[in-house]
Amino acid sequence: MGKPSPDAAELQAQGLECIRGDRLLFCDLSFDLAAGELLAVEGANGAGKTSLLRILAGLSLPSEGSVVWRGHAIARRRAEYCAEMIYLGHQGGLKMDLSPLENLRLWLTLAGLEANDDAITHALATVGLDGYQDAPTRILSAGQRQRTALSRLLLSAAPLWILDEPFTALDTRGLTLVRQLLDRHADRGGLAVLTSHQPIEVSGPLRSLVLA
Amino acid sequence: MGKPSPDAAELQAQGLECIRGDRLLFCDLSFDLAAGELLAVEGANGAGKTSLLRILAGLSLPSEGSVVWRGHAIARRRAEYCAEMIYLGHQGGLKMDLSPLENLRLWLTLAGLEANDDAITHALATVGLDGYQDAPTRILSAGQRQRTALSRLLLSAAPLWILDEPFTALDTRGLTLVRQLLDRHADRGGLAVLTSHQPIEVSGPLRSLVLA
Amino acid sequence: MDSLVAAFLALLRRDLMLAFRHRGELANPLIFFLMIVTLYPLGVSPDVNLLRQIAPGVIWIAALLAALFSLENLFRTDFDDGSLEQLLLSPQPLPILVIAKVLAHWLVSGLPMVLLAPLLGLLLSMPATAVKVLVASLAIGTPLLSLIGAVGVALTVGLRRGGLLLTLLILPLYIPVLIFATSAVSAAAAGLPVAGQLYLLAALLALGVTLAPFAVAAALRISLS
Amino acid sequence: MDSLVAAFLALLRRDLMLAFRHRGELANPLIFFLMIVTLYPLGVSPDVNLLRQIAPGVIWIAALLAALFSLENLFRTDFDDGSLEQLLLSPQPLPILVIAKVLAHWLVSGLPMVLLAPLLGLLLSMPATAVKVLVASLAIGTPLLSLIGAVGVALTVGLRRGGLLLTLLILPLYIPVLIFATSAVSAAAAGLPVAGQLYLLAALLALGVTLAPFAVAAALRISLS
Amino acid sequence: MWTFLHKFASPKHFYRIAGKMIPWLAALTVLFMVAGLYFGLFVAPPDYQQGESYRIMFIHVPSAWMSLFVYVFMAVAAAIHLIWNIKLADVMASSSAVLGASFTFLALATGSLWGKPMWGAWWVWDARLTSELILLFLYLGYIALVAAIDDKRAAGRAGGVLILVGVVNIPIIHYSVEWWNTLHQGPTVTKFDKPSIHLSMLLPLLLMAAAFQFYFFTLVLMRARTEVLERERRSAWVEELLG
Ligand code: HEM
Ligand SMILES: Nc1ncnc2c1ncn2[C@@H]1O[C@H](COP(=O)(O)OP(=O)(O)OP(=O)(O)O)[C@@H](O)[C@H]1O
Ligand SMILES: Nc1ncnc2c1ncn2[C@@H]1O[C@H](COP(=O)(O)OP(=O)(O)OP(=O)(O)O)[C@@H](O)[C@H]1O
Ligand SMILES: [Mg+2]
Ligand SMILES: [Mg+2]
Repeated sequence: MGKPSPDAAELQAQGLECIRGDRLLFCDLSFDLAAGELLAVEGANGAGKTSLLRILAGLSLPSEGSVVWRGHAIARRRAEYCAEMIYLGHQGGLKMDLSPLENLRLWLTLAGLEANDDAITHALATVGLDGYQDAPTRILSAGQRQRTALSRLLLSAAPLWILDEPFTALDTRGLTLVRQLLDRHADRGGLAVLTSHQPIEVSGPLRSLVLA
Repeated sequence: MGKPSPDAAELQAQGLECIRGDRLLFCDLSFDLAAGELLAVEGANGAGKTSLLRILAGLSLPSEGSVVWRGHAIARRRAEYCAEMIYLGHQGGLKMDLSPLENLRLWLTLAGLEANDDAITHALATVGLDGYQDAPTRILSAGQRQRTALSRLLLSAAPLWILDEPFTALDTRGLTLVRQLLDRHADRGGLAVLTSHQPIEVSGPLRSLVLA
Repeated sequence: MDSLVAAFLALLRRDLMLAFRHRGELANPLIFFLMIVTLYPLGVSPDVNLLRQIAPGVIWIAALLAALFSLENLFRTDFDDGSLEQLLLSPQPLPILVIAKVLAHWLVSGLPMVLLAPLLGLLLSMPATAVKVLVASLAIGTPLLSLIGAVGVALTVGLRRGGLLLTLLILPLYIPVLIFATSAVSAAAAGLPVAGQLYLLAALLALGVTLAPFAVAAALRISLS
Repeated sequence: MDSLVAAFLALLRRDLMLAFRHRGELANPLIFFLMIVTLYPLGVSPDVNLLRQIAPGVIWIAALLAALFSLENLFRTDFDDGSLEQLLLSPQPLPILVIAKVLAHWLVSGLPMVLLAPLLGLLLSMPATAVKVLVASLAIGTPLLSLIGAVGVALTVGLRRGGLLLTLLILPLYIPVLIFATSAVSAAAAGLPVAGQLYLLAALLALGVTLAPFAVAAALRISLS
Repeated sequence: MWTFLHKFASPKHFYRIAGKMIPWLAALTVLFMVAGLYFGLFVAPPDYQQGESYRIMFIHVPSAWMSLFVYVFMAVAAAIHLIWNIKLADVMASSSAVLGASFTFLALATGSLWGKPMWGAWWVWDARLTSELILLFLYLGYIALVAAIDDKRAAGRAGGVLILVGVVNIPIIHYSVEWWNTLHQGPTVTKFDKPSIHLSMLLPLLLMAAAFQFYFFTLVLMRARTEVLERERRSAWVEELLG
């Protein structure tokens, strides 16, 4: 892990500890992430990657330590943090009975952004869902659902992305697309924390954190 | 696709057609698979791989054509076919409130096999779930659940495997494990139809079927 | 044959185990009935005579609702986690497996009601003869509720938010059971013979046990395709 | 502020849309309610005097059970597909979003009952003055049922098979509502003043609207952690 | 005072201090119980209406009071836990639940024993009786919820929310007798301005009430101590303690 450089660091993990049941998954885990940096969380199945990402997103509480965003503990400034962060978990958070368009419209409004149908349709086309924007999500294939969830990344300007296995179920063109998205995000000074069991080939530097 | 060789072919798809909603996913799809052959079904997201596999497993009906196993249409001899086939879908079919051991025990009994606790524990250890056999499946990570589902392959002698994205959520050691399983299965004269967006590296020959 | 028996028992055992895994769950049906019955003195009137009069109907309606409430668990959870798929892929005859699941459902939701009925009858001050008939009618009627319910659930399991649709399908089928059963109990309270109604219920049950499993199996295959 | 209003409306709209997407769903709570009420003449007794006497209680208990039945949909589906997670990650204040969801639930499950009550009162031969009070009590009481129910669902949403547990948690909290409401209706039928009970209900509603959303928000965060 | 509280709230000190308090509390329980029983059974005169059967009051009333008190105690503890995130408060709340449920059950059982000679029935659907039954359900709901959640921390907080929401029922139970004219006794003791009960009956009643209080605190501390050990089993001091 890189040295702490508190001035530049936007996202800081400070002494995180996570206990699930009787098992200590990790303890005293600290890192800093500055603008433009991507962090790959690695580890075998069951190492605690998902648990860490949920803590970073503020969904669960660490048993010790805290997550700091731009100098403030996220528990204190939840609203501001949520406005600047996108979390994509194992589940897409899509309503099966609504169309991708309707799903994204709601998500944008909840995120405090303006829901512009043209922009959404465009984003869906970019991820390869041309013609599916009005179909119920239920009929989409596994990969198509994942693409719908990923199209959020195109629609928001949030500087922090937290992505749990974003490559699941994607075909090769889907993989390339997400890699490009990550590259562009880093170029613009965005931050990302992600996990993946497939190699993450991005053009910029990729830091990695290994959970044992 | 290989030439039809009806004598040796154990599994035959005869003029399958699948229509979902308004879309024709594939039509007039035929292939034969002989003992010891592995078939990779390829295609972009939404091409119809899952739909095909569910038809092969007898879970849904094709709009045209039929699936033939050892000379008999599977719809006619469901029980015999089910006894010789394992299907692993996107969902593992695991009860979250039961332990892996209990889950597998039930599955074996339902499959008409003898449920031997030692054998199950051994299989679970082989897929890397040592020590988890009595924990509720709910607490397992995504990869650990997938491993539990895959351990069925070790416990049954069914000659036909139908696997929908068996590599999902697995780490590199998990991948290797499944590849070895596939190799051994082919060596013993088993058949497998599988999908995957990751390269399937097996030592024997791998036929492939591309859905457009 | 042996392996069929083994599969039947294993499935039954699993469903019971799932129901009782959480330590508290075992007591829940008991408390559920007690609570529903408690609503009446509170909402309607604590008057003993009135309570005695409405008691059979109230207890039977509670049994009906309890069955309805717990039906969702019969196949819905299995559907969601894909284990229903695996059940359909078992080489064993599906109707038999269905019977195992329905039996488990009845043991968890119906049987406690049968066992608890005397206590509830007492709380609502029913006469002793009527209580006996009440227990008999519940013993014959509640398995029927589970069987009919299973058909409904099997038909709606593939649909999201099938809860209310399910009610719509099932309640009309429950009503004959309710009518025969409560009329038997009222007849007993009035000192009239009750064998007729109970035989009818038993005939319905025989019909249900033989036909419902096939209907459920067919409905499941359709729902999953 | 504007974006909060937009989020509130969007969430409300989505939940209503989901409820009405399946064409049949709109009519369902209504039919459920009607059916439960028809069970009584069948299961209890068709005697008009008796029915009139038990009518307020029966209608209210039906309202209560209908609320209980439909509650599962309030957060459970959102939990299963991960959209609850996304709701919690919205920068908007969670209690406000919770109000939108509860409002949608009430519009689908509670409001139809309020509108239907006069008809049911008629069916069970209630006097006209009592019907008016019944409607008023339902109008004040059913939102309360949705609010209280939301707390229970939020607490149990992370647990598999929460159905019976949910009942155990919620029914005790529903009982005060039931008591005040039915005593108001009975008082009206007896020609007594009812303002007291209705004010009390209204006070409970005010309390519920201000406090429950916070409790729900807290419970959701706990359930998902 | 504040520092003392903070010190007390740390599991380690709680374990030690509670260990010292328990024998004293147990002794007080026995003392008050013996005195209460003596005055109640031998000194207090028979009632001019009810004869001897009224003596069940010395169990019934204190346990009924305790059933309410324990709930309020749990609610306060839950509030402290949720607001200041003091874990010990949660330990207190969850250790009290079973005791509260037992007191409620005891009040119900003794009440219906008393009801048989008084009203001629074990059970009537009267407002106070019913609301006491509801209180039992509230306790059971809390216990079931906490048992159903695997993660102890989440279970404690979820239970806390439930307890706080349920507090609304407490005044309803207490005032139910005044709101509805029912069979059950109106407030006799708690009307302080003009107690409508004779001193010779009041004294044993108060003694028994005190005994029940001490009994509750003794048990709660004992349960809390085991609970603390269980929760802190990974910490250094527990490992040291258990060798
Ligand atoms: C199952 C039956 C009964 C239950 C559940 C029950 C419940 C209660 C409760 C909850 C209280 C505490 C009220 C408060 O402090 O707010 C109480 C107090 C009391 N009960 Fe009962 N009771 C029952 C039967 C009886 C009977 C049969 C009698 C005798 C006629 C009786 C006499 C009293 C008295 C004298 C008090 C003290 C009232 C006061 O000063 O606050 N109870 N009971
Ligand atoms: N309640 C619990 N009790 C005990 N262990 C638990 C509990 N919950 C989770 N775990 C364990 O915590 C570990 C971490 O799970 P997590 O989902 O974070 O892993 P992961 O790194 O994301 O794995 P994967 O690559 O498979 O997705 C797993 O080994 C799991 O078994
Ligand atoms: N009811 C329906 N109406 C219209 N189209 C449907 C319906 N059901 C499925 N489809 C479409 O059928 C296609 C095939 O889906 P399937 O799940 O078989 O794809 P897949 O090849 O497994 O994709 P993936 O790689 O993403 O898993 C998808 O494009 C989906 O949108
Ligand atoms: Mg994971
Ligand atoms: Mg697929």
